[in-house]
Amino acid sequence: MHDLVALTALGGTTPRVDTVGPVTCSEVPDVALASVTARLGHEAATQDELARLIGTATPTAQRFAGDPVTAFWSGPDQWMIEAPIATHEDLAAHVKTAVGTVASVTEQTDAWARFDLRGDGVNAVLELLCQLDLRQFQSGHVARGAVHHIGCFILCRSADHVSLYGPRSSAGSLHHAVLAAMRSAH
Amino acid sequence: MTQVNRLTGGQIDRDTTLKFYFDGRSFTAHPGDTLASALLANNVRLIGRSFKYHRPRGLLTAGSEEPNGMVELRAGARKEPNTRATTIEMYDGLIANSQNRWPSLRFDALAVNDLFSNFLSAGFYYKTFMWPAAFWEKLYEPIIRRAAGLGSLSMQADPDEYDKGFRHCDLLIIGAGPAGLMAALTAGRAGADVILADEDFTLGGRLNSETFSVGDHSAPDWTAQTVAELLAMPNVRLMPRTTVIGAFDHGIYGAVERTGDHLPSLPAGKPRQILWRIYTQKALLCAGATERPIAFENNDRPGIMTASALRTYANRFAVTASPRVAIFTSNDDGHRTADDLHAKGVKIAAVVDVREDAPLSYDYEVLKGAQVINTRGRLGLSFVEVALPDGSTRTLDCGALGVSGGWNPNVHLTCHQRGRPVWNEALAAFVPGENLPVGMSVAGSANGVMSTHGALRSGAEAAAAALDLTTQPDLPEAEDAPMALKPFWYVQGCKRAWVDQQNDVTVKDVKLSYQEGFRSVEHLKRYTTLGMATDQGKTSNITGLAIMAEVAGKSIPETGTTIFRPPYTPVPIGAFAGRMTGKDFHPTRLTPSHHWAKERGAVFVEAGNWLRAQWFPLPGETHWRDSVDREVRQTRASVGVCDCTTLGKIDVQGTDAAEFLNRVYANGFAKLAVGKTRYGLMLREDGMVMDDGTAARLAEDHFVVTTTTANAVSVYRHMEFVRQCLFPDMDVQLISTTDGWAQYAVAGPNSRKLLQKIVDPEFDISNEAFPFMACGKITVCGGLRARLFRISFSGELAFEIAVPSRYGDALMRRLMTEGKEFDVTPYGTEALSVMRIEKGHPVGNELNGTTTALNLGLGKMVSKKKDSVGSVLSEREALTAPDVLKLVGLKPVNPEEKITAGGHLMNIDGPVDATHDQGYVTSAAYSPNLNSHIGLGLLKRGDARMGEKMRLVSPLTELNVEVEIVSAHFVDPEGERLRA
Amino acid sequence: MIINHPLLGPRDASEFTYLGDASLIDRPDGTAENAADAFYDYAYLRDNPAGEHRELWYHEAGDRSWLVVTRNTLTHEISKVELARDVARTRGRSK
Amino acid sequence: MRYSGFRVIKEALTGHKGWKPVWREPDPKPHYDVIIIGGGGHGLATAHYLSKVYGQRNVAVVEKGWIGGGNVGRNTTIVRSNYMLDGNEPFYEFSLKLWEGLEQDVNYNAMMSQRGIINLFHTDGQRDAYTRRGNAMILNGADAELLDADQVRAEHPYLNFDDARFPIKGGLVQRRAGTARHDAVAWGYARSADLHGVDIIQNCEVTGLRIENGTCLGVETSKGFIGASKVGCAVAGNSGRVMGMAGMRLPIESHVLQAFVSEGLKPVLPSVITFGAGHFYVSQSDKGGLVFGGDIDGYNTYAQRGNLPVVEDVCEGGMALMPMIGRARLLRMWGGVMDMSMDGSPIIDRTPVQGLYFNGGWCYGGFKATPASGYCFAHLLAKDEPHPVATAYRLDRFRTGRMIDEKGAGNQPNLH
Repeated sequence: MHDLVALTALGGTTPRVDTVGPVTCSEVPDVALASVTARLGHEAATQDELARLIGTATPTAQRFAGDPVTAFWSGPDQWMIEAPIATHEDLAAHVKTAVGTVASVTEQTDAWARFDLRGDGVNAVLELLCQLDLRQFQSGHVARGAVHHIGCFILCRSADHVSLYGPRSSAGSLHHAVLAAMRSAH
Repeated sequence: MTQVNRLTGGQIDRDTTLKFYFDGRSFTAHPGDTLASALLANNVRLIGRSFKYHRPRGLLTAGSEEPNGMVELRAGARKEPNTRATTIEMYDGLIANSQNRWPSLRFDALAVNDLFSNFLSAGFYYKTFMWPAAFWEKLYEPIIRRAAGLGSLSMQADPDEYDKGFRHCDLLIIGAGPAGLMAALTAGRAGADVILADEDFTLGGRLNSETFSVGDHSAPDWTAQTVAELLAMPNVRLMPRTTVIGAFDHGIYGAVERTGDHLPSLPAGKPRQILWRIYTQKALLCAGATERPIAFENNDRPGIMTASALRTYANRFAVTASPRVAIFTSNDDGHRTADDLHAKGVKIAAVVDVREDAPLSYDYEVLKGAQVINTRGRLGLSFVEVALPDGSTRTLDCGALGVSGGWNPNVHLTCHQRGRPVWNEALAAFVPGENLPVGMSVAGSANGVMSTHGALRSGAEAAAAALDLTTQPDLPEAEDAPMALKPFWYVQGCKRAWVDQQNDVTVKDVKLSYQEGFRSVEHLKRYTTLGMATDQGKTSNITGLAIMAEVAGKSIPETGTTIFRPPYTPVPIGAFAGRMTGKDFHPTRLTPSHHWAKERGAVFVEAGNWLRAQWFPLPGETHWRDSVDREVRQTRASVGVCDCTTLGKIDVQGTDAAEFLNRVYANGFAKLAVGKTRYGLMLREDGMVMDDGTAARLAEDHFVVTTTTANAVSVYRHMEFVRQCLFPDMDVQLISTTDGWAQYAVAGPNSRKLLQKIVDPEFDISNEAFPFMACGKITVCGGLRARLFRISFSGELAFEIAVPSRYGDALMRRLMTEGKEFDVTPYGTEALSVMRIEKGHPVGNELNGTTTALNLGLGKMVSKKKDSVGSVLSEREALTAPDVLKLVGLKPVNPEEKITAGGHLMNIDGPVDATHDQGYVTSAAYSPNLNSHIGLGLLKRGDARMGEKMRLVSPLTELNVEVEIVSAHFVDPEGERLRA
Repeated sequence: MIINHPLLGPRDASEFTYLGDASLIDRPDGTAENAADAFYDYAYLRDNPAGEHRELWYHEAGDRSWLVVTRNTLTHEISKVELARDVARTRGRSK
Repeated sequence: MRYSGFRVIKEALTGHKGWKPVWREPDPKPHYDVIIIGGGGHGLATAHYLSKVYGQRNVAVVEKGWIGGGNVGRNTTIVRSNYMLDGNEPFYEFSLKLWEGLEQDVNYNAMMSQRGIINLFHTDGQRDAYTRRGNAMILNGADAELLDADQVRAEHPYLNFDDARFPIKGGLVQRRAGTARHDAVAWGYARSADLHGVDIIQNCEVTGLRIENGTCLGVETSKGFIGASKVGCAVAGNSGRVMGMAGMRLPIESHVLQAFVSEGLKPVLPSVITFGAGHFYVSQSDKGGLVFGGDIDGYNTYAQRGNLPVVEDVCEGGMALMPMIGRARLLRMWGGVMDMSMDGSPIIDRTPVQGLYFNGGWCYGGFKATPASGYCFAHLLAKDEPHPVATAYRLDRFRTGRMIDEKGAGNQPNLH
């Protein structure tokens, strides 16, 4: 086992947690990510393999499914696989074995920084951050859009819990924007 | 003596008294007041000065259409010029000052302009100030500029925060008067998602200003009850203090919510205002109507206002502008004002009605068929002169005059997408026309339905229609009087009668505009400035138009209408910017080694949104050159490390990946072996170089492509275009992995030795096993997955090593500790740049979008054997002519002399001017290895001019240097070092 | 503006990047006889209609799809939105 | 009638009864030597120079609406000649010189105000590019200065120097640049052309071009056919439509550029300022309004209106550069339709159709070019050869590869 110390996206050794009123924003570093894109002509096969991998039907556009290994839709015939890093440090290799030659797999673990927003009034924060129609944005939905000019994935895990994935290099700016919105809304 | 003009009743909280200051004097007011109502309560009529003639001005209205009553609100960095007193919600400690006057409001020096008004007629400045020519700049314009403008900025940064937000609804209702409230009830009870927005801090619109009853309640009570019901509906969102400023494409509306303007100070973290982008299925405009004045001699004195404003002040704010009031009207509504004021104990001097058949009153005198022909009073109204039908005149003693020329529906938002309103003869006003913005309908007086009952009905019906509802609530009984008016715009024979009060546009100016041929409405507006003041002509456009129509002998609709533009009322620029200000203007991207570099005291530089280490100063290094020269020397002598994570990384996979790269790159990729990397040149379709980078083949069907930092996004977009739009059946998948990997260049003769200390032993990176341009997956530091590329930007033996970003910081620290024995140095973008110039590698300065491969000396890379993007158009005659620019190296004949990027190259003895320009310098640096300044340049026939002496001139920086044209490869031209 | 994405439904146009006339899909054959003329026409000449316009938008902040949007340049009304990849295929492009 | 201070005083004392219409309202004649399509700045300027400099009196300007209603009446009034490339700089410097004598030439005060322009830079790369540009300006006989950050701060202390995301490193200044009263430019040229016998025909929309065996014989209009020996098209954003009537496709797309004005404020900005790290440029009008703008909306359109995202983008740039304007209010926003060319530079040239001439592709830079554009187009119409400073503005330059691409953005009009 190597002896290098990992830093969180915000540059700490422990995840950052902030609470404003009813809403808590926590940095979530312990996820592994890998993107999967179907090879031309193998779209159906890819969905079958993914279904087996996440133990449920492969999510359609704007949806996610599976636990503890989750797949969320990220583009036409493309999904992001999410799993606990403790058990899936090398997720990409694991997924590649699963899908074999029907799909292309790319490690994305450190391409993204994840922040989870929890509590009542999460929507009051989100409406200051993104253009989503929150009336339609239900548990199990995922959307990709801009948050203060930063391209993000937003997952609605439940009415009072959303995950925000932003590019790791912009984690500081994204976190700053989220906190400002929390202070403004609550 | 405070609040002498207070009346009984009204919607103010008399239990609480607030203190405020106007021009340094302190006054009292109550919650529920506006600054305007509070000033009137305290008998302050003079509030400002007009723009051109500096005439004394008071309030004309009680709403956001106010052209006159403007102040500088608050103080210090929060000073807000041109703020309408009629929309300022009173708070304790409010500070306001009058503007556009000197030395004081009562004694304003520039009021002298008024004496010369005859010389300052419309457009006079276009006809003079031309002689002598130089005097415009030196004399005339400075004077004009000094007089320009109304309020002044603080010149300090706005200390407040603004937010932006996004909301979605089935129905957006704009305006919460009778129509809007009834529409909200209808839609809300039906379960629709409704947003009800109103610019006022109290919902209800005109209902707050009227005394009649709605159903069994007084108008304000019915309003309160209705608002309470709406508040209880989870599907209805009420947004008071929110102005819908514009109707944009596809049902998107802009709205500004003033969340903090009514507070003495903002709580921490709270925004002053929020700009909402509201996405609607349907929108219902219930913006009401605006009463228009009548133009007559000296109709601009403080105390002269619209009759409905007097009524609003009396009924809602319990204030009268004066104990003695007269009314000048062309319609029944003026009489309603007289009735309400009389009921509140205000003495009505008389009602002057232009109609012969005007209704009479038991309570006050009505002068039928009469007109106001002049007014008197120095800084405020004291007398009104009336001409009676029999030709006699009469003087009325009064401190306020209410004027009613009828009502103009507020059609503004219906015009934001170029919709044209249509003329309604009965109302003598424009009402919404056919082509409204998609999804918009209009109800209430905004649609020309002028009675309260009509407004309630049309609101309910319009909401039902918009949402296809079958049921509507029962309508309460309410006033349903027809609009009885005689179109009357201005009093004949007057000399100076104001149409646009803020910009001092008079009836005479409108006529002069016609006389000089400025007859289209837009010409009228632009020539006289009618309607271009801060109120955008809400109380003046139609009157001006009517006068123009009369002199032209045309009907008003024939004459036209000005088109209304967003915003409905002016919006602080800060609100449009939201939080994208200061350091938050753009997101900041940090590299994995950023925190470490900061500890090292690195100096950072912006590279797009990235922050990169520019150099790493050591103790004792006083000038940046000390650090940069050292970093270069140390790297070339031993080993240096540079964070190059910012380079774009694109994962390209699929069975057609190689062929795909063959199409997007000008040079060939089909035959690149697995485990090898190749430099790639990407062209735009027009043949210019778009970007360069490397592609490493990790497997038959897997490449990792790098792009320049600047072009990472556009190159990815371009590759997706080629994949999806040009070759849709290629089996290739693209995904960006830029942020996923911390990538460091390890360069210098000892780079291999350093890496061998951290690369796990099972991986042989010797020159034989891992030669120049090799690449592969490895592990480091005992099993961490990594990627190694043997590529070199510095021209030294060099590698780029990549590990997952979270370990980037640790890897950099490890390289530094393990590198101590080799005297390793981190180097920044400056040293990187010096070394690449020493090697003649083109970057952004050379890839400036106008250079071809041929210009850069890379012509041979453009394969003729295949059809790749840009290959055809790169062959055009002018791009391949013999004298095209070629990339060359430049050395000053005297090494002490500096070379300036941006300098131009001239023949050594030739003339120095544009027509003899031979080329220009793209990049320059000091080379510590050559102990000389060096540069790269693009020179006509450059490749054929090696050794030629030329003159480098930069008159801009006063530089004129003799330079020698040399190869761009200053260091190790044979490339032996990088293969070592 | 709002673009009704075939896969994602209505999305604000600010999430997209605009390229231009959808005829940019019809890239000529670079190896053909008249390639020079064909590419000049392809790269530089535009119908630029006042009315219905088929144009390319890229969902930069979204799913990275290229779309062909049929939009009226006088009213901005959008009458049709298709995946550019499908359009390209129907126009005979392959690999 | 000659305009002067004395005249203003005289009229003031006699009730302004003597002022005559600034231009006649003639009915079209059956035939003109030259018809100019488009009563905007460029069309009216062309008419002025054609009649006054090139002595052509049998000239008509046909305008579908009211003159000056196009981009000359909806731009941000900036006048400058700070260009880099050989094909451009001599032309724009010629234009600036014409601006400097405009009022006396047309006897109408267009309030040309040489308050200067500063283009700020924020990176070394931008500095190098501006250095190259400034040198090109000087080598072409124009004026240019390079300021460092301290010098910029001394002249513009209210800019954001302490909290900037992209710090100001300096600026390229042209002192002779400035602003002019845009409407007055159209009216001044119209008045002068009218006085020299040009017929200005408003509310006369061109519905077709009568072309017989390759020769243009005149224009079909809403007021009937009008014959002409030569027809010049100067219709900016509508170039595609009008030239389409001749069956031509152009290297041009029509895009909307929004512009904005604030409420009137006491003077705060001494010169024109452009932000180098965002889409924002601003000046202050003599009336006190901050006149500002940024980037085009970016999509093809003929609608003279834009959308919110660009409004916000522009104001973000403004706040990032000069946070003191946060409490100044945006009063009015509008749009103009720009004829965006494939290299960001204009076209003044003959066309394949005999007797049909084209002037367009001005992108959002047409206002400053108005005098030279009119002069050079008049020269081309009168002499059938390009004016020496406009020789590079050929229609066929994209075929031959002689693009004039200041930005290096290539064949994508919305990037210029």
